[in-house]
Amino acid sequence: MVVPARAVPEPADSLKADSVEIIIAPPTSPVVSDFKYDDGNSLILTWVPSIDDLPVGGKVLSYHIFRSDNGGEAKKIAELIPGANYYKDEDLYSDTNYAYHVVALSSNSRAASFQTASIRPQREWVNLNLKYLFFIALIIAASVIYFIETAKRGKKLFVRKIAGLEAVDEAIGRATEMGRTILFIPGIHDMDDVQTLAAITILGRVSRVVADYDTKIRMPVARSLVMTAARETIKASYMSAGRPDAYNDDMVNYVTDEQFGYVAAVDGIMVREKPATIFLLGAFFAESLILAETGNSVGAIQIAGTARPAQLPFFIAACDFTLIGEELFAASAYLSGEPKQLGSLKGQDVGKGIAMLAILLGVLLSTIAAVGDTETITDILNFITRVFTVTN
Amino acid sequence: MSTKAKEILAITIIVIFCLIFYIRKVNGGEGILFSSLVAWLVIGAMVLSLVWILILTIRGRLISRRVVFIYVGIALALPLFMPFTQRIPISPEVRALYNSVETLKPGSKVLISFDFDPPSAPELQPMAESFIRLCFERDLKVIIMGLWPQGPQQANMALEKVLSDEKMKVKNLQYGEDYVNLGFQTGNEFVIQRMGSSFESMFPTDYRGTAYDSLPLVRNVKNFSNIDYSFNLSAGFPGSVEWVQIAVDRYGVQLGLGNTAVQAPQMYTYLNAGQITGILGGMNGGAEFEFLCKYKGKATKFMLSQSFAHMIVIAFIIIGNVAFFLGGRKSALKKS
Amino acid sequence: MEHFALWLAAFLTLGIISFLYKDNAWYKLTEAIFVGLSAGYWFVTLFWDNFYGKFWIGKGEHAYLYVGAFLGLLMLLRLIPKIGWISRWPLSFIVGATSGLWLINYFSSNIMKQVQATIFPLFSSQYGAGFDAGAATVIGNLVIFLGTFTGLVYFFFSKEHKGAFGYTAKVGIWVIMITFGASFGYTVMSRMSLFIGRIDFLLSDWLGMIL
Amino acid sequence: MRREIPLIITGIVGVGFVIQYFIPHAPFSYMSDWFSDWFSIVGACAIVLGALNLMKMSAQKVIRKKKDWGYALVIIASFLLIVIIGLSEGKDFRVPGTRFDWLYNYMYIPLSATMFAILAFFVASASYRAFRARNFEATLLLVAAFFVMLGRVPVGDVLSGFMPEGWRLSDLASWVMNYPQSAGQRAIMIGIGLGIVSTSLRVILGIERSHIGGGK
Repeated sequence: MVVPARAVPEPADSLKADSVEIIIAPPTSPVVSDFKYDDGNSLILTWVPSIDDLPVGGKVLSYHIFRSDNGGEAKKIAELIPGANYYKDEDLYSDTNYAYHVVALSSNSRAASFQTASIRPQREWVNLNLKYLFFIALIIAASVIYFIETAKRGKKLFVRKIAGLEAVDEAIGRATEMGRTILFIPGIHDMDDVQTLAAITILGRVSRVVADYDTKIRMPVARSLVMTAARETIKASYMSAGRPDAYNDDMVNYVTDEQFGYVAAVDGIMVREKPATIFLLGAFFAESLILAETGNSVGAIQIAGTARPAQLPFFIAACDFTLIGEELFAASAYLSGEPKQLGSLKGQDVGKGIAMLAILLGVLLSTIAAVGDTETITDILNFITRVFTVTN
Repeated sequence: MSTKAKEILAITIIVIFCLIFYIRKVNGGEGILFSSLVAWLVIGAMVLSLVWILILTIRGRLISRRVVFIYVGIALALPLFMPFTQRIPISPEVRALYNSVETLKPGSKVLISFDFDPPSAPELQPMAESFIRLCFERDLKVIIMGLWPQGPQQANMALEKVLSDEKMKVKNLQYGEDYVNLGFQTGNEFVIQRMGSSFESMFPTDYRGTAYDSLPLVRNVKNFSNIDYSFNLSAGFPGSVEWVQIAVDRYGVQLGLGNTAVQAPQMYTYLNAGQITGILGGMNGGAEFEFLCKYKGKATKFMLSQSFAHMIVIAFIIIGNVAFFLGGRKSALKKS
Repeated sequence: MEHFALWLAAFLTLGIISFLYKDNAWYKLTEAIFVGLSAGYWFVTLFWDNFYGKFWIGKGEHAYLYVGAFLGLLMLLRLIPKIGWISRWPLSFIVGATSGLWLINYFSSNIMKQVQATIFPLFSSQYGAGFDAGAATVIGNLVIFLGTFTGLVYFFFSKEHKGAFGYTAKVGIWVIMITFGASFGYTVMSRMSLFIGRIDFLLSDWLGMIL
Repeated sequence: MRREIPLIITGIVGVGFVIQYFIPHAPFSYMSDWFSDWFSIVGACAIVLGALNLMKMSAQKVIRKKKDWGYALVIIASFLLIVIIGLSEGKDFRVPGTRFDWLYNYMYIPLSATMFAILAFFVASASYRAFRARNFEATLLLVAAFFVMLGRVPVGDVLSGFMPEGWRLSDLASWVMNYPQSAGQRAIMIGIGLGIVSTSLRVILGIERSHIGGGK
């Protein structure tokens, strides 16, 4: 909702004592209605502009909106530019009655509309503007669940190879052979980022292999909550590998929340301990290349992945394998090899299919509409556009 | 001589060098500027040594990272001593931003949000300075805020710099009437959202602790509808994306962006969609804007270093590729 | 004090730069100072801004803040090994809330909005000059449409990249590579300017060598 | 029970936060604001765990006189220094002129700005080593980077000055940024969106449970 509300630099409140009064017609038919699908805190006011409000040579300089609360005195609440014909009033209370009138101003006179009926903003329980979004989300979620269920019942699902993930076992094996550590960096964001969550779930798979091979894993982190979650994860992996005694809390340690302080420390660890394998998975920012280059200079195999498009080129340049965007989120499902996890990847493909179909149809139809202008096609096109338009 | 001895020697030389220059500065020594002959000689030497490296590489000797580092250091530092200036072509998105500020009537209220911290200051501070200067020159009122804790501090530094100018002193600009710094508020994008209904609820006082009501400039500013233009200097989250999604999309604010060069590419989508009036991207954008404002600030000064650094990076990419094609693909693929 | 401050800042700046040469005692010292200082900085900031500023000041007015404090308290139970497992509760709360919020927010901003933005006519009637000219715009529009489409094909997991599908996916990865190249090219600039800022500090603020 | 309760919490809370998106009515309309506040408070409590861990690890090094224990001592000292100053200065610890502000300006800023700035060097060395036309994909990456890099600095337009206005390197760079770059970004963004939906769904459904010490 874009409301053309902009302050007029010179409010015409103080009427200038010009010799000739410029008479203008008042705005007409003001109607106030509830603004739909909110928590009862806004109303929308519409009116027909004054007939003297013309794009060229109009006499109306501005509109003032007046509001009366519960029948009290009307107070000015906004000034709008000429041509305005609606106003959204926000921050209202659902237990108060509001009535409005609109005043048009010329350089030295004013003309007021009638007062609207008095109404209360309504509180709605469901935002029907989001119905299409809800349905599409439902289809994708349902297909994810459907494929998970199918997989649970034992149907084989094909998932193509993802190069970076095929290399995980090999990379861990290499560290084991060389007797060096594996460094796992989960990005610098906290647990309120799904990328960190994805990194932790991958850590679950990696640490399981690590526990089996009896390799050393080292995980400096930048957030205390990530430290807690990572410890739980690694501990569980060691338990399920049947070696709880080999687990040690010091595998994960907190360094500092500060982005570059963390980088300084991790760089130090890299050059001093020379890990054989480095995982850089999660939310990365400017530090991505500092870490990846330092890791590269100590000769480690590096597997990186992030959903930050700006950092991906650096990982591609400096790491051996890079998981691009969606692949990062697919990784834990893929590595687990569990059918039900793989099922969720199939669900994602359904989502992609919907997106591709919509794009294909949309572009085709809008091109035809732009060239030929057929009404039916325009109607279908408008429908597709409306389905994918998100209004809050 | 052992490596250790060499290192100690090098450090000693550096310390002595620094001490000499520091004492010189304290005693009022002026800065150094090369004559154009010296500058050209330096450039020539750099080019020659690059050619030599190219020859070495073709012969199969890949240079180490440290050599690359040294070149970058030189390419960034030496141009600051050189007396050259370069012609700056103005990109449309920068001109659009300039025009949108220029068409504002005197007395219009401009909201500037400082959403960055010192590490990004080299890119964004020059933009901040020239933008504030432009506002004051055109008699616009400036309201400053920050979504990053260090933002308002950066704003104060920029204000101090702009106001110390003779031209500005004549205008006798008053805090609270011509400009105001509302300070920082936690809450990221929620701050913008809540500002949509009331500025005062988010900034009950300015950064000095003066109550919102007693600041003449903002006393009548209730929410975004009282703002004529806003400018966002951003280095990440929270920043431009949030301003566009909330202030522009929901409240119809007119917005211009000043971004780090890393962030700028993502903002072009918004520019194409007409959601923002223009972008200053990176130091380059800053220099272009300074040119339009007819003011030679730090962005213009740093641009030469910038261009040199680019050339060095490109030179090394070329050297790397030449080595790759001529020096046998397999050996070049091995990690240097 | 002014002299000391400048020299201290310069000492720390050069200490970090020395890492480019190799790991050394100077860097190790600066690194240790940095780690301790920044961890402390965040400790103080989080205490005053979040705990004091958000909770302590606001708790009278907003009772819901107690939920946060309660979750935080459960988190701290980790310090007592016997009942440390309770800290999984606040953790699962955070993970649940994050998943829920991100699921729906990204669905709307990354999927719906991007699809909607890609629905446009290939031919446009607004022509500019040069690369903005009609042909370039039409080609550009085609590139956006085909690039987005093939890029999505690349991410398909259910099908092996073979045959016609494989070729389409190949075009997809080409577009993605161009994207990375372009962002890289754009980024190089920004990264260079960062160091210019430090040189400006060393040579101008500290040593006064630059005009 | 130790395993089930966290799963139930995750599931219920997750579903709740999905639903709130569709309900404009209070209290659902406040839920995301609330979570942001709760998370800040939990974060403030949790950093105690992190700080204690950092102190413990450093102290162990010092006591056991491990290699480089002197630096561990520096970590402890600098941590305590800034914490004591910061806490004693009260809630206005950041105001200019305080001792905390001094530490921030003359130690914290140089350190973090320089660490950030050495990225310039790594960009160069990565370019030298990694941007080689090994295959067609790598060549595309290289070529796109090359044009945008040149097109974004004045030198680029000097080099292509012989071309008519509108066809110079800077225009080409803008074209690449506006079209192929946007296309790739969009595909990646849609993919990421789907990845997040599916990962979140797995977490909410309790299929993915490693973050709470899951396993089977």
